[in-house]
This record gives sequence, structure tokens and C-alpha cells, in this order.
Amino acid sequence: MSESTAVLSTPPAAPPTARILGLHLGVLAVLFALHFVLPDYHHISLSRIMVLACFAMGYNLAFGYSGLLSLGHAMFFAAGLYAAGLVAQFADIAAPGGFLIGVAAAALVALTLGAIALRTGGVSFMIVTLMFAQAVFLIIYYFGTYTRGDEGFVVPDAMRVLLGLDLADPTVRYMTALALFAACLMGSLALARSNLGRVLIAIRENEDRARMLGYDVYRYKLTALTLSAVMAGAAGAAYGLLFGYVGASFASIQYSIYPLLWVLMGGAGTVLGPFLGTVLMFYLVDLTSAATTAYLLVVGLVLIALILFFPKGILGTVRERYLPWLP
Amino acid sequence: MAAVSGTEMGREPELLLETRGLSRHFGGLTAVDGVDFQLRRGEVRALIGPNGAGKTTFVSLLSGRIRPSAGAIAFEGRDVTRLKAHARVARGIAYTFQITSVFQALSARENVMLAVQRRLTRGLFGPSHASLAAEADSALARVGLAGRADEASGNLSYGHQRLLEVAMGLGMRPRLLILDEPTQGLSDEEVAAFIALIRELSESATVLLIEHNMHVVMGLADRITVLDRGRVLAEGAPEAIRADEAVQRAYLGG
Amino acid sequence: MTTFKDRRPAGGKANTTGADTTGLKGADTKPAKSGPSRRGVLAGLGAAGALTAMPGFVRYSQAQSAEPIKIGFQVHRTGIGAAYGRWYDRTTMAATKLINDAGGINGRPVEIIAEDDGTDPKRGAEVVEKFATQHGCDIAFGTLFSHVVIGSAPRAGELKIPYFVVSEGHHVASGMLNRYTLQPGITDVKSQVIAMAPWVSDNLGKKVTMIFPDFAFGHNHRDFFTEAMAAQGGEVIEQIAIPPTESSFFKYFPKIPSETEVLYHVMVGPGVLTFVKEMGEFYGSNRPEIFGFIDSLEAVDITSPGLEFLDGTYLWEGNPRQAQADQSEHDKFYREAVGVDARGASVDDPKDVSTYAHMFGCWETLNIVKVGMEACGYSGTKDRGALIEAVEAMKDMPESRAHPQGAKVFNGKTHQVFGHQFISQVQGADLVKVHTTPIEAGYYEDEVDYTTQPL
Amino acid sequence: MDFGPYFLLASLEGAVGAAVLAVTALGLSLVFGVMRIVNVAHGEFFMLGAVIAWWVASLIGIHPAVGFLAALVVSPLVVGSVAILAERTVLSRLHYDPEATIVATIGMLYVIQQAVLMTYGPEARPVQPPFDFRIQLPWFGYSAYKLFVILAAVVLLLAVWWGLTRTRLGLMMRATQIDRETARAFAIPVDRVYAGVFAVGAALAALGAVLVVPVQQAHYLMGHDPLLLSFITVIIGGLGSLRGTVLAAVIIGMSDGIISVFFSPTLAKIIATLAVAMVLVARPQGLFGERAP
Repeated sequence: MSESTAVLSTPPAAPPTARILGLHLGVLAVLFALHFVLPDYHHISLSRIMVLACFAMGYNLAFGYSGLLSLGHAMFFAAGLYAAGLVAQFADIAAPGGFLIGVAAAALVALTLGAIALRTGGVSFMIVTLMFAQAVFLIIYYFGTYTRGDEGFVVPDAMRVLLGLDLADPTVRYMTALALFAACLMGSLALARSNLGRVLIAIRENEDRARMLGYDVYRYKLTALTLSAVMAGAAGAAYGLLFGYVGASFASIQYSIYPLLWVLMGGAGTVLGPFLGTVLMFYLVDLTSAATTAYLLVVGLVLIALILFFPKGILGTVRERYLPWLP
Repeated sequence: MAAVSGTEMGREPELLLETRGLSRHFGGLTAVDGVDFQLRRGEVRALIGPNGAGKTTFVSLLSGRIRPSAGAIAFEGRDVTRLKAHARVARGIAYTFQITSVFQALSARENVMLAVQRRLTRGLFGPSHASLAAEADSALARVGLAGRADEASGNLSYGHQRLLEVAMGLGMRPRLLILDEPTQGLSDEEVAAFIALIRELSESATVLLIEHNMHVVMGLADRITVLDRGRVLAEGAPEAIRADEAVQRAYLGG
Repeated sequence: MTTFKDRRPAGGKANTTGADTTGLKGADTKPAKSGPSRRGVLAGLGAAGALTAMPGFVRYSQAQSAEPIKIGFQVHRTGIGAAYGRWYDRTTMAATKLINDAGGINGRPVEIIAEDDGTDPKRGAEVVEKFATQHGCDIAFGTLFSHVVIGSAPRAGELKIPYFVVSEGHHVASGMLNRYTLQPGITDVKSQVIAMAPWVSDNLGKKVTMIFPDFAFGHNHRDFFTEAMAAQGGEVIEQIAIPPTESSFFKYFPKIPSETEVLYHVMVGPGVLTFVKEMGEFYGSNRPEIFGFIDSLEAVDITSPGLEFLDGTYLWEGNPRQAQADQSEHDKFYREAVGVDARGASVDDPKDVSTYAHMFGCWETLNIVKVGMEACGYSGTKDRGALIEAVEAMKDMPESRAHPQGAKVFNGKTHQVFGHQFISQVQGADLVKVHTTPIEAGYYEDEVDYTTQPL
Repeated sequence: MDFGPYFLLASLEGAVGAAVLAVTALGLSLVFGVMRIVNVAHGEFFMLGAVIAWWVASLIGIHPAVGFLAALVVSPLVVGSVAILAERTVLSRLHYDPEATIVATIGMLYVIQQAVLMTYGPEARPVQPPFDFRIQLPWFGYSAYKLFVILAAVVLLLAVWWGLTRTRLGLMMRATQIDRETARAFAIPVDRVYAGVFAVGAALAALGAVLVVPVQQAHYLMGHDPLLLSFITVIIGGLGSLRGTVLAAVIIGMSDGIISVFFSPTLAKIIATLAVAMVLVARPQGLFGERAP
């Protein structure tokens, strides 16, 4: 929104590549190891969290790194979800193809609606993305003959197969989710440390100055938004194929706000923050809902407390105080 | 209003930039009013004038930050009037802001790397981190900030931030460097160092300088253009401008 | 309408999943085939100590101290379904108490483990997973809203936990779901709607205008009723779809053709009072016959200000809210056990109106689970398949305390039950039953045979 | 129904919608304009206003009109107090940072919604209109109360206008809006002005809700749509332009009524939604904003 949104600060020192690589590969290794030790419920939940974390990482590319505060990212998630689900339902296109079509659909939405929305900035951008997402949500209802509107539909089992492996199998699902997660995580890391990432941060910090350094700000933003949508769409497509359900609630405004919350909680503009935020939000809801029906009350209070005391999110604060090299 | 004729040298240097009838209105207000302006390759030109004369608007038109209401701009013989700001930068027109606007959250080095990177980038991905950093460090060394490369630029002193701006200008290797009040807020020693720096810089680039500090103007400029109420009031060598009555009236007579 | 093909491979999917991925530590649980390594490591850690010390793991380790039958109750405590959820909860608790007082199931007490699904399909799926893998529930049960059912059912099928829904959606019988999902306690919307058409056509008029919400539930009404009306020689002359986010309806009334003899309305959501009130303002005393579904008036007092216009109109009721003149002793018993007075409100608070037309489904479903478990000698999660088969084998369910809404016929192939439907007229402050449809009036051709799917 | 009367009906409906929207969105606009923050909990203040109206009206059982009038006074006061509490304990500590405020107000949204669900319950409850009178036109009947809503909204808007231009508080608000620092230099208690503006904004949402609750019902999820619509209205009207907000409310409310005459309703919503987006793309400063922000 405002130009003073220093959601993060980048490391002043030359980034210690080995340490950074070690940390992120270490996280992936731990996630791999957890497959063998986690109790079933947490094993299933972590599969889902990893997929949703890809959504959050995609959001982080736009919001955390490029300063694009979108309130409509559900449209990208839904584009992936519905494209993958509908081709499975009506065209007998199974997992790998459906996944790619889902990703392509999200990219297409970004390159059309996103390209229009990027003509605006600041608060207008928030509202335009919100409106576009709302239109996508209503379009899903409008074509209820195919989408079954709010009810949604079940992705046929026979389509949920990847390279001969059944995606409904817990191990296959976990490993598929982990692979997608690893791709998004390492992709985010590479991007954050790339020349492109540096330009995106520059645009976030001071758009006008970036332009006067000769950067075509619009094109860079569109690139960022498209990459962001690709991750969100990949998460959506994977969600539909791994968990077997496609429904309009995933296109509702809630699902535009969730990734914002996850990213803010974990730390905007940090590579691991979105994942951390997704994990914490999931368990916050899960544990409090077991204890009280008023779990949303707890979630609300936690959000307020976080923003009051950890405004840069958890990893943003950690980076500021302890680990300045954290990407 | 007749322009003071410039000192004639042996040969006519090549034209770098030219404007014809350049105008810009804001509502009913005319900030720049039909300016014809020529800049030769290699010179250091100062642009002076009382407050509200339209200096910043004029250079903003040159850099493409705002669009002209009328008139045309040619750079190196090609019409750039319709070109967007970033594309003009790519042609070699660099602009440093009047208000310091470095990327505060990034280190000094990364600020300059951004300036270098655009020039060396083809497509979305550019040169290696190491080569960028090396070139950035040499630019920082030239402005005397080598020791502060790793500091977050927001933590630098004001004077250092101005120097960083210049280093970013250097990193872009522009053909035309437009500096908007670069010495504002600097101490006397900093100003002296700055003059030396611009002199050195002018060997590789044409410089257009908006400046209030007459000491800087007289010490640096080959020629001076005086703007008043959006028009060119006078143009010529420093001594000629100093002697010009119309200029004195504009400045002193109010 | 789109038909959702059953795309399951004929021989069942490649069986990579092994027998039981849901297993908890119960002695009767086999390790998942996918998970021997996972289990091995887990056991090898021995230390589960470290893990069980974490907050989320506590119940997991306590799961086996007592041996009750654990029923995971997926309940809408928050979100748009909250008003229904509260009464589903009360009905469920009342039925459980009775079952336990009578000695439980197979001598084991029934324990209800309730989790809020937020009326959200994603959370719903998570809750089913939690029942299956953390709470160690024997079955999952209780969901109303269709999108939650459809979002959760694939997970229930994969985790092989029987999933008994009380949703009245057509999703079960349409074949979209799977062998582990059943709806034995409440008639589905397709059957309800089909059963209404003859009476509407014979008693109210032949030219019908339908007003329905523009989403799947409304589309079911639109498609099934239009077809059924045509079969009766009537005609739906206009279909007015209301967008999902609408909160005022007045501007839609001019779309109603003037030759309309019957106005058929089904609105879901909190806007219904506005709808009725504005309909009254629009028509005044000169109105067509009006027939509606009580779904949106569940938990709403029929004497609420604004509902006066409904006087003299007709409503479908899944179960008559008010005790009728011919009230059965079963309904009397059920009403008292749940704590509902003769007007359909809570005995503690006459303003707290029940969702009487639907909530009986919870009561009846739990009783069917009891019968099913006893029939197959259910002893633990390994018998889940046997439980499904036992329920599939059921057919006639006579009216009784276990079935206070009335007799029903269960179709084991489509996993859907069929029962009587009621039409009531609003007469002042009362809902008076004027017609009871025969069960057969709601029959339609099978669209799926779940019994051919592997367990 | 013939086109003419149908159009009249749609326009009347549009006007009622516009009236409530104008009052509600004005509250958001005020907060937006003066404090430069987006209050995502605005819809929940609206909902709270409706719920409190139901409470007041059902406590005072004498005559619907008495209950309604009492609600008209009590509801905005209570909601305003809640808003002051929120502003002092949370927003002021965030120094009104735009992004932090969005997150904090999303948190408030959950807290208020859940608190109402726990106390008031999940039902939709009606409030009796102060008078129940139906005007029979030649083609259709119409609620006199709805016409009253239009009138009441106009009176409220005039009152707000008077308050902003003729009172000291209003002057301080406008001074703060123009330049916070200068206002501080002129010894305007900016902190208290902010708290006041936030309270007035919330109170306006509550007033909008009290007006609408005899037409709709109080329900704990009812805040979603007013928030979205107010949001759109404020942006289309132009950031910080109160006149623009009111004009935009009229346009949006009326077009919502009239578009439904020509298109299938869901398609109409899609078209309207896209239209709003395209207006913003073409004019990011809003229809009536003076210049780009």
C-alpha cells in the first residue's frame, strides 16, 4: 500500500549461501523424515498444509516481495482447482495433465485479469483484485451446470492417478505434496536471491525510483503476479487432485484473506514464513476448536496480538533481531 | 526575450538532446511554456531559476516522469517524446531525485547493483551476483562509500545518501545524467568533494544540473540556462549569465 | 443437469492403500500397508513419549483406556449452518443418551465426539480425517450442508470410515460419492420434490412459477420439480433464480407472470423473512396459491413479525413441527426426549425454535447405526466394512421409537432412504398437516449401485 | 408487469438500497479519509448495530415505534463505544499503519462475529418496523417504512454534513484529514480526533443497520455484504471525498436495483462487479476523486 511498507529488510551482509541452502534443504529433509514418524492425523494434515503453503508462498511473491497487496488471490487458487477438476470430470484428463492445465489456467487468469488490475496501484489494486475474484466466484455459480455451484463435485478417483500411483494413498499424497512444496520453496528461495527478486524488492520499496533506474515496473509486476498465480494455481490443482473435492468455497473471499494471514503471521518477504504461518494457523484452529467452539474468537485475538507485538511476522521479527541473513 | 549567445568554440559539438516548444500545463497553470532547449554532448549544463520557475517539471519532462502537454523531445537525434520513463533510461537518460530516494531497506551495494543490473540485463535474468557486486563496489569506491557498502542505505547519513544516489547514477553509465539539486543539505566539505566528483564524471557523461548553490554552478557549469515562469530567460556561459540584467532582475528584483 | 458418472475402475482402484490407513493403536487395528515403514519407525522410536507430550497428541495416546463406540459428530457450530447445528447437536445427544440408557451398542457405551466444521468443506474434510486418525472414531456422522458432505466424503471413502450424513442432498443417491457414505435417516431432495408435484398439481394449480436460490440446492428443486410437474400435466412457466449474495427480493417479484397459479418458493439462508415480508407487501391480499419448503424457516418462529403473509399458504415439512391431532406416540416420545414442546420450540425457551423438519434424521440415523452394528457383531474398526454391508442389507424400517418420523424404505444400492413427506398449511399461528405423501411417491430410478464398489 | 411500473419498482428498491448504503459507507469513508486506514471490521459494526437494535426493541415491548426510536439512539452509542475501545487499545498502538490495520481489523471481525454468535445465537431475528403501513400503487404494493428509510437517510446525511462543516469537532476532523502534522501544530488533539472519527464511523454503520433491520433481519453473518458494498462505494466515490461517497452510493444502489431488470440476476451481479473494477482501472482516483492519490 504505502511506500513505507518495509515489511522486511534484506540482509546487509553478502548472503552466506551455504548456510541459507543448508537451512532450506534441512527443512525439506525434516519434512521428509516426518513422513516416517508422524501419527496419521498429523501426517495427513501436514500433506494438506504443504499444499496450502504453496498457495501462501505464491501470495508472498506478490505481497511480500513485490508489495502487491492483492485481496483476490482466491481466483488463482480456484482457477487451478477448477481447471484440474473440470478436465478430470468432463475430459478424462488425469493428474499430470490436469495439474498442468490447472497451472496454465491460473497463469492465464493472471495474464488477463491480473494484467488489467495492475493498471492500478495501492488501495485501488486491492479493490480491483477483490472485485475480479468476486466475479470469478459468481461465474462459478453462473455455470452451475458444470461446476455444481456451491456444492461442488468430487474429482473422479480414476483421474487421481500420477504415473500409475494412486494420489489418494497417504504416502503418495504426502510425497507429492512434499515435491510440490520443495519446488515452490526452492523456487521462492532462488527468486528471492536472484536479480529478478532484487528488482521486485526495489519496486516494493520505491516504485518510482525503480522506474527511474530503467526498470519497466509494469512488466516486472506482471511477471511477479504471474509467478505468484502459478504457485497459487499449482496449489489449487494439487488440492483438488490430492483431496478429491472441488467447490466454490475455495473461490470465496475467505480464501483470498487466508494466504494474507498466513504470510503475515509467518513473516512477509521471508522464504520460510508462509509455510510457518500456514502450519501455525492450522494448528491454532485445530487445537482451539477442540477446546472451544469459539475458536474464531481465539484466532481473532491471536491475530490482533501478533500484529501488535510481532508486526513483521514471526520470521520477519526473527530476522530483524537474530538472523539478519535469513532470506 | 533574446538568449545570450554562447561562446563559440572551434567546432560545434554534436547535439545530445533537443526540445522544441516543450510545454506542460497543470490545470490552468503553465509550468513549462514552449521551451526550446539544446544540450551538447559532453557539456555540464546548469539549470537555474527562481523557485517555481518550472525547473523540476522541465527535467521531469526530459526524463519521462511526466508527459508534455505540447512539444517534442529528441535524444541523440531520435524522437523520445512518446517513450516511457524506463525506456528513456535505457537510452541513457538518468535522473536522480531532488528528494533522496534510495531503497532504504537495501544495502548501499544492492542499491548500486540495481543500477548496474538493469544495464547488463537481457530478458528477466541478468549477470551473476559476483560481477554485479564488483561493478557496484567500484562505483561506490568512486564516490567514497566503499567502506559502507554493506550498510542498509536507510542508516546512512544524508550526505552519504546523496553520494549513493550519484553512485547509482554512475552505475547506470548514462549518456545524460540529470541531477536535481544534488548539493542541497550538504556541508561545505561535502559540496567541495561533490564538485570534484561531478567534474570527474563529466568526462564520461553529459550532465544537466538543477542547482541553487551559485558556487557549485559557477564551479561546474560550462553553460547555464535560466528558467523563469516556465520560459527560458537566458542561456550562456557563466560569466555572461552573471552579467545579464534580465537574470538579475528575475533573481533580485523579484 | 450434468450426470456425474461413476468413474471408479470396475475392479476397484489399484489397491495401493492396504487395508486400513486409519488405524489407531487399538489392538484390532492393522497397520496401513503404506505405512509399515511409518509405523515401524514410530514404534521404533519407542519414545512416543516425546511426541505424546505435544498438545495435539494427548488424546491420541489416551484413545484406548475405555472401550466405547466412538461416533465422530461433524457439527455446524459456526458458519451459515449454525442454527441447524445446534438442534442436530441436541437431537444427537438425546438419541445417544437413550441408546446408552438401554445398554449401548453390543453392550458398549456410545461416545459422541463432536467437532465443529465451520460449515466449510475444507474444515469438514479435516474433521473427518481427525475422527478417523486421531480420535479413533468408529464412524463419522451428522453432516447437513451439501458442500460439506461432498467435500468430506472422498476423504471418508479413502480412510474407509463409514460416513452417515443427514443432509437431504441428492449427492449420495446421484452416485457422486462412495460406498462409505450413506444417508439412511432422511429422504433426499429429489425424492421430496417429486413427491410434492402430484399434490400441488391436483390441489393448487397447474401453472407454477418457481423462486429458488441460484446454487446447487435451488437447481435441484428447479430441475426435479419442473420435470415432476410436467409428468403431472402441469407446467413451470417461470424460473426465477436469486443470486447467492442477495439480501432483498422485492425487485424480483415483477418477474412473476400474472397468470401464475402457484408460487413455489425455496429460499435458504437468513433472508427468508425479508422474502416473505416483501412478497406480502408486493401482493397484498390478491395473491396466487403459495407453496414453499420449510428449509429456510427452520429455527424460525412461524409467528415472527413479517411472516403474517404466510397465513393460508402451504409448506413442505420433513416432519411436522407442531404436534398434530393424530400425533403418534413415537413422535410424542421423540419430542419429549429431545426437549421440544408441542409447538416445536425448546421446552426451556419457547423462542428457541427447532429444526424439526430435518433433525429427526440424526435420531433415526443413530438408531440405524445401532441396528447395523448389532446385526454384524461390530467389535472394532476392522468391522467397518461389515457395518456398511449390514446397513446396505436393510430395507423396511417401520414407524417406531427409532423411526418417529414414520416408516421408511432404504435402498441399499443407492445408500438412500425414502420416507413419507408432509404438507402443512399455515393457519394463523399454527402449522396444520393437510397431506401425507405415500413413500412410493418419492421413488425414482436408481442412479448408482454402490454395492458393486469394493469395500 | 409492464416495463414502466417495473422500472419504478426497481428504482424504488434501488433508492432504499442506496439510502442505507450511503449512511453505512459514509462511516467507512470518514475513517478512510481522516485516518487513512481500511477498517475491515466495518461490516461487523453494522451487524452489531442490528443485533443491538433487536435487543433494545425486544426489551422495550411497549410499541414497535418506541423500541425503534430507542434503538436509533442506543445502538450507535454502544457501537461507537466499542469502536473507541478498539481504537484506543489496538489501532492507536499500530500507529495507523495501513497494512497492520487491515490485519488487526480482520482480527476484530472474527472477535465481534464470534462474540455475537455466542451471545445472540445463529438465528436471524426480525425487528418490527415503527409503523407497518402498505401503500397500494396501481401495479403493486409498497412498504411505507421503506420510503421512510430513504427520508431518514437523507436527514442523517444532512446532519453529518452539518456536523462536519458547522461544529468544532467537524472542523478538527477536516483539519486533521488535510494534514495531520499541521493539525497537531495547531494544538488539535489528533489522537482524540482519531478516536472520535473511528467512533462516528462505527456509529454511522450502526445507524444504517438500525434503519435496515426492520426490512431485513439481524443475523451474525450479515456484515459481509455491507462491508463489500461500502468498500466499493468509498473507492468509486473517491478516497476521502464524502460527497463522492454519497454520490457513488446512489449510483451503486440504483444500478443494483435497475440492472436486475435487464439481466438474469447472477449475471447482473457479475456484470456489476466487473463494471466496478473497470471503473477503478480507468479512474483509480474514483469517479469523483479530484486527482490520483
